[in-house]
Amino acid sequence: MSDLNKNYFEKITYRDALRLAMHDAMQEDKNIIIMGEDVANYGGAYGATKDLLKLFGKERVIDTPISEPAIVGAAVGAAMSGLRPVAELMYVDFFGMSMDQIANQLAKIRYMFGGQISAPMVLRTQGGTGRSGGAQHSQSLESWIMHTPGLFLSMPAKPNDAYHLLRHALKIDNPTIFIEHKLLYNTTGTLDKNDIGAPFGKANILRKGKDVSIISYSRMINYAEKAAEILEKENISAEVIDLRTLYPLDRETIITSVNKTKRALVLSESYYTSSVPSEITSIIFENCYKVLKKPVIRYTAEDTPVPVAPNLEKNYIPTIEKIVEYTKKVCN
Amino acid sequence: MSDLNKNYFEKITYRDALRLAMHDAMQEDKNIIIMGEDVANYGGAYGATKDLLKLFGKERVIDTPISEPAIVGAAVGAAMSGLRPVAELMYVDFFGMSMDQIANQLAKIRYMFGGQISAPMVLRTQGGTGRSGGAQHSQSLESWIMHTPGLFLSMPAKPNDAYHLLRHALKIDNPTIFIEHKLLYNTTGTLDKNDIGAPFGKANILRKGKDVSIISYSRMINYAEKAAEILEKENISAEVIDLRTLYPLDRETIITSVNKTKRALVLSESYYTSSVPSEITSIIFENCYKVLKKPVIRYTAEDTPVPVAPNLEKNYIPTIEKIVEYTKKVCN
Amino acid sequence: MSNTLLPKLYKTMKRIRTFEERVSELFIKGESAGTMLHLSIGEELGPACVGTAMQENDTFTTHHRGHGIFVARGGDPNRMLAEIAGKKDGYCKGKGGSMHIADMTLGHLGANAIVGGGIPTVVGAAMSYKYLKQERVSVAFFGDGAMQQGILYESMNMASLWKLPVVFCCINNQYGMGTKIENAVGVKDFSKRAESFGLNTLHVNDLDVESAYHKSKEIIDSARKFKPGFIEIECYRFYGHARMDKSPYRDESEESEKRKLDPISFASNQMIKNNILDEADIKKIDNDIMIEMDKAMEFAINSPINDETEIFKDVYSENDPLPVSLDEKINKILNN
Amino acid sequence: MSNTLLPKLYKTMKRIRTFEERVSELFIKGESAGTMLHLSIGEELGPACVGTAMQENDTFTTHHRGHGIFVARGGDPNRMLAEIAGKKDGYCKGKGGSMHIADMTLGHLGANAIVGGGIPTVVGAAMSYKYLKQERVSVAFFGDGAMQQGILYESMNMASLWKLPVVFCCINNQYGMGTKIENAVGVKDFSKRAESFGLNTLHVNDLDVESAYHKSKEIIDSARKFKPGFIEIECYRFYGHARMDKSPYRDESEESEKRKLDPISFASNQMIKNNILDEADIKKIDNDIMIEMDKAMEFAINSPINDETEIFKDVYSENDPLPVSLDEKINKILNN
Ligand SMILES: Cc1ncc(C[n+]2csc(CCOP(=O)(O)OP(=O)(O)O)c2C)c(N)n1
Ligand SMILES: Cc1ncc(C[n+]2csc(CCOP(=O)(O)OP(=O)(O)O)c2C)c(N)n1
Ligand SMILES: [Mg+2]
Ligand SMILES: [Mg+2]
Repeated sequence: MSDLNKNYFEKITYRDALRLAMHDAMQEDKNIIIMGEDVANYGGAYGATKDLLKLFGKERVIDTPISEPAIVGAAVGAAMSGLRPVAELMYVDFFGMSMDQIANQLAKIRYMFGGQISAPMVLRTQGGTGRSGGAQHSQSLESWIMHTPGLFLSMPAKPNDAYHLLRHALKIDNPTIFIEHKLLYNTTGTLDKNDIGAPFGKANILRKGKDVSIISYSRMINYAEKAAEILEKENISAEVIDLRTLYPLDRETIITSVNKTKRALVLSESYYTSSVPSEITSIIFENCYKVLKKPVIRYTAEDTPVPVAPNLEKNYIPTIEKIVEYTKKVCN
Repeated sequence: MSDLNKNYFEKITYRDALRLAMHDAMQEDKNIIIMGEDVANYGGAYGATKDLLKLFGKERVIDTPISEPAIVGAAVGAAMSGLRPVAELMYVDFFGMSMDQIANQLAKIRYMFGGQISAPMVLRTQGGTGRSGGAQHSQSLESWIMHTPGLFLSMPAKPNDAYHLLRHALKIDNPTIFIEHKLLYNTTGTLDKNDIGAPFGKANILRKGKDVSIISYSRMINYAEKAAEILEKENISAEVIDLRTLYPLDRETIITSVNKTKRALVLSESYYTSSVPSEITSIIFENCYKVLKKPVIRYTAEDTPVPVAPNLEKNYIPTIEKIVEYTKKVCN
Repeated sequence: MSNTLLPKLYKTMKRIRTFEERVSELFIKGESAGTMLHLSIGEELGPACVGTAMQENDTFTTHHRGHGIFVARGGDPNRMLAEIAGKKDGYCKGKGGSMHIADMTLGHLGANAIVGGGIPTVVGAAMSYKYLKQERVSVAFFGDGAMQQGILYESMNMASLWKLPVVFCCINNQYGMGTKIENAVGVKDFSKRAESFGLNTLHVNDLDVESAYHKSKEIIDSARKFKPGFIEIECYRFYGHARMDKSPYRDESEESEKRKLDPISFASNQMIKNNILDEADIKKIDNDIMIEMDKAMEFAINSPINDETEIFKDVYSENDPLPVSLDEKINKILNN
Repeated sequence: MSNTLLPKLYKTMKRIRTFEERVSELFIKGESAGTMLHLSIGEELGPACVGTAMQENDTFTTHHRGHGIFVARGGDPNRMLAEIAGKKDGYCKGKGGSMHIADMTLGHLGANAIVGGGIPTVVGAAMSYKYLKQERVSVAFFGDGAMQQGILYESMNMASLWKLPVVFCCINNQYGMGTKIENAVGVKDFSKRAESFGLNTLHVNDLDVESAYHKSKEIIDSARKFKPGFIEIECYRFYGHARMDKSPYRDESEESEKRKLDPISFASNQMIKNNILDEADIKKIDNDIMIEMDKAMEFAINSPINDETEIFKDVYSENDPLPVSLDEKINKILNN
């Protein structure tokens, strides 16, 4: 990684921003360890922990067996005992086998034990389509987590947010689920370490607009921005809101924006039904129904498993063209 | 169980309706087997499989080790190979450890293999509060399932529906998740085997009304009915809709009702955020926003883990008094 | 025989049993929070020998049948019973109840209602101790049923691979709810499983608590030197699975036969036979324990219930706002 | 030597390797669906010996590195490559791809992208066969990495407890992605684990495919008589984990040393040495295979892509309506 000690990067990848965040946090706090499948030698399936083994040694960067339930469970135990683990699940799809440790243990420890203890750890993972990974390697399962009280949930789209939110997650006293996207790692942006940074629970208005609010998170934010550019040429001014964290959720920014624009689209790459967009759509209706000019549109992936064939996979999730099309209709 | 051969029961428990459904189905189809922890000798933790061992023998009613992931996984394999298993998870909370087999295997088998095969099985379990079971034995996790394409999802509240939906689930070619409620087993109702029965995807209007629609499922249906009685005395006519199945979901009945009443409450015992009520609330707003007189109210359990202390647990979920109170405000 | 630990071990076992009897009474009096109360009557030997062999800073997790282990590790009966009653003075403010009872200051990393759920916790705790260079061992207690939870083998492998100060302790009471062990496992020799993962093993299948203590201590001491271990204590669950269960699935003759294998009367006979204590001494001990537990009972019953705002506490850290109640949420929408 | 199976086994191994080389080419040509392609080059012995020892009606599941097993069990290279290309003529209409390739009519109960995910499937399949009195064995193939997935032990216990016609077959290629087996397990002797659950075991650690075939057959035949088994085949993953991985985490010297342990050249040398086939015979076989696989390649490349409506098919049964597309959902709301 170029220049570990720089404070400002004009152009850094999302991957490197995450690496840098772990690096800086580990230098500050020697109780931070990293554990997961292939995080050490291999540097992480998507390279987010590359070189950290060399820098921090195998006591702190630990390759684990392929035992997802026990990886999360051991991280929980370590978090209860003085360490601050960053555990990595290679694919978000592996929530399936580890939801007991995530939802029944990690999320509930503080509560069940009446506030005696917490498990301050970060569970990093990545999801989403784009690599023909198929039904078991391409999901977006944030809704399961958002439906689990006790967890913080972060899904940054931009390198600067990735850096600061991960840094922040490694300081707070709440267990945090940190979901990246496999197609974001190579995307680039600026990073300013001296920025105030993205706090949890504060959405980012990436683009001011007056005609419609496009609300999203993770990779779909980049689609939203591209759509907004196209829409601008057609004289539609879209406000693009990057939620960045889903718990805490910045309801205020959403509501304020929609009260202004009176129209909204909610974008996500997850399944449609009982999803994060269902929640956000409800919130908007509940709070803005008096001013809304059109129904809120939630545009997600199809309600089917993820197909492998590239032509199917591409059209399985929202496309920029369709975002533009629906937004225009909403603004009609 | 009294009189296995009767076709009409004036008063039967929810538990016995389920037992009878399994009994009748097993008599009709010798490829149906039951498997799960303590389903045979013990008759099921909540008694739903009592005596079936005696009637059908240990080849068909199988006690399993305490291995939830493999219980679901083995049932999936059996379902792909000629049997039609009814697998039982003792508590819905154990979805945590078995979501991989449920969501990544069972739900996706037909799709991943391009329609070559299906896994026609029923996964029975029970959830909900009311027994001071605490944070890990009292949840309502239907949202995780509803957010998983490929699964049918049934949550009947009444003995007649429990019977017919289970019978139906044991005939269709889709994997079905069947979630009961621990406090429903002792409740009673009629059972008419010659009834057309509840088909999947058809809600039941338990009570016609014109002022407000109360939409719910599982145990909260009984709360809704009691609230409706009280409201009637105060001249508010509530329509009570029992969804019975969450997939397929009877959107038509919901929409038609709310278009008529122009007011709606959605009740559930699950967490609030990113929940089944979030979905239903969105659907109502999307389809009825032009006629709605008040925002749709979703009334669920609190967004916290479930506490053990009985006084806390009781107020953690919706109460009849509050349902009445909120409905009155909605009708104001 | 002069420096025998038998009186101490006896006392621990007796305190466990007397405590559990009070739990049972609490239920009968209608003062318990629910009926999911899993008593360790008949199973006191394991908690006593392993609990005593652990050192002060050692830690542990327990399964749903964990009162006994907690008592053996110093749990305060007052706050324990108050927790089981769902009261404010309980260890977890009544929010965890019997199945989540714990005192972190005593190294109790939590009772767990998920069979096997607390097992990987000790792996992580041991990772901490090793990394932080603390000489501590972490012990996972669980039932024979948990031997069929995959997470146990994932945890054993990690402990073995990373040479962690961990002991896995199986309290094998022959049943998982109504299922006899023969109907749950293909092979009953659990030590062989643990050995195949590279653990030191100990199988206790008699009533001699002092000998079991010494053997357990060896396993724990080895674990402290980074050779993880496995202990299986065979015993018999004298009563039902939970407070309501009358065990209709097993023979009364089996029960009465097996209840004769009582580690407490065995220890008391041993003490008398070997002139360690006489009957009067023992009666005195028993009596003191009875008084202690009666007081705990009174404490629990008199403890106040929680204010409803307690529902919203302890979900997130103290620095975070409490989750908004449904009432507030709904009224806000309605008043919009 | 007259009724040796070596030519047959050789041919199977060679077909696997040649197939995998075509998968690799498919990728290079930009015709594969993605890059998550896990080749079994170097690992052909296991699929060949176990696949051949299975009977016609036997069934199996595979892991993500399952092309070889599928070829050994009769998979049609045309439809396999088309699937890997994500095309309409693929076994799963291109919706499953390399990691979910399967042909149910050949008893392939599915390749799985979840490490360990397909293991309990064979337990359930075997429950069916036993109940339905069909003389069939179901075999789960998986990697050494899956030996650390708890569900394997849950499955082994069930197979042992219920005496099921099941074989667990571990293709131990020494690596789980970039992690060497020494860094993943405390004890490398996997047979001991399986034995402790009551399974018959076989550990193959040489290149003699015919001898491995005979030993595997014994395990499978025992399983058919309700004594479940475990087979471990040690081998070496000649190339990267998936198509993009150049294995920077391991020494080139290790690789070149280990690639000498090639079951295919070993078998070809055996045949020549023992006068079973001469070089010309073998060349003929190889050539036929090349032609077969070239045709498969052509078939895959020429196979059409799917219509987009395919996204919505196969989610629920044919009797159910297709899921409504987002486009229809959204337009309906907008046109309301
Ligand atoms: C994962 C999980 N599965 C099932 C249960 C329900 N259950 C509670 S205790 C129990 C029996 C456990 O047996 P064992 O582990 O031997 O402990 P014991 O009760 O005999 O002390 C079962 C099945 C549970 N709590 N968690
Ligand atoms: C449950 C799960 N964890 C992790 C992965 C990511 N992954 C895919 S293959 C693999 C290595 C598997 O190693 P092994 O089982 O030995 O099979 P091999 O690739 O060596 O054939 C990993 C970690 C996965 N697909 N599923
Ligand atoms: Mg037991
Ligand atoms: Mg491997």
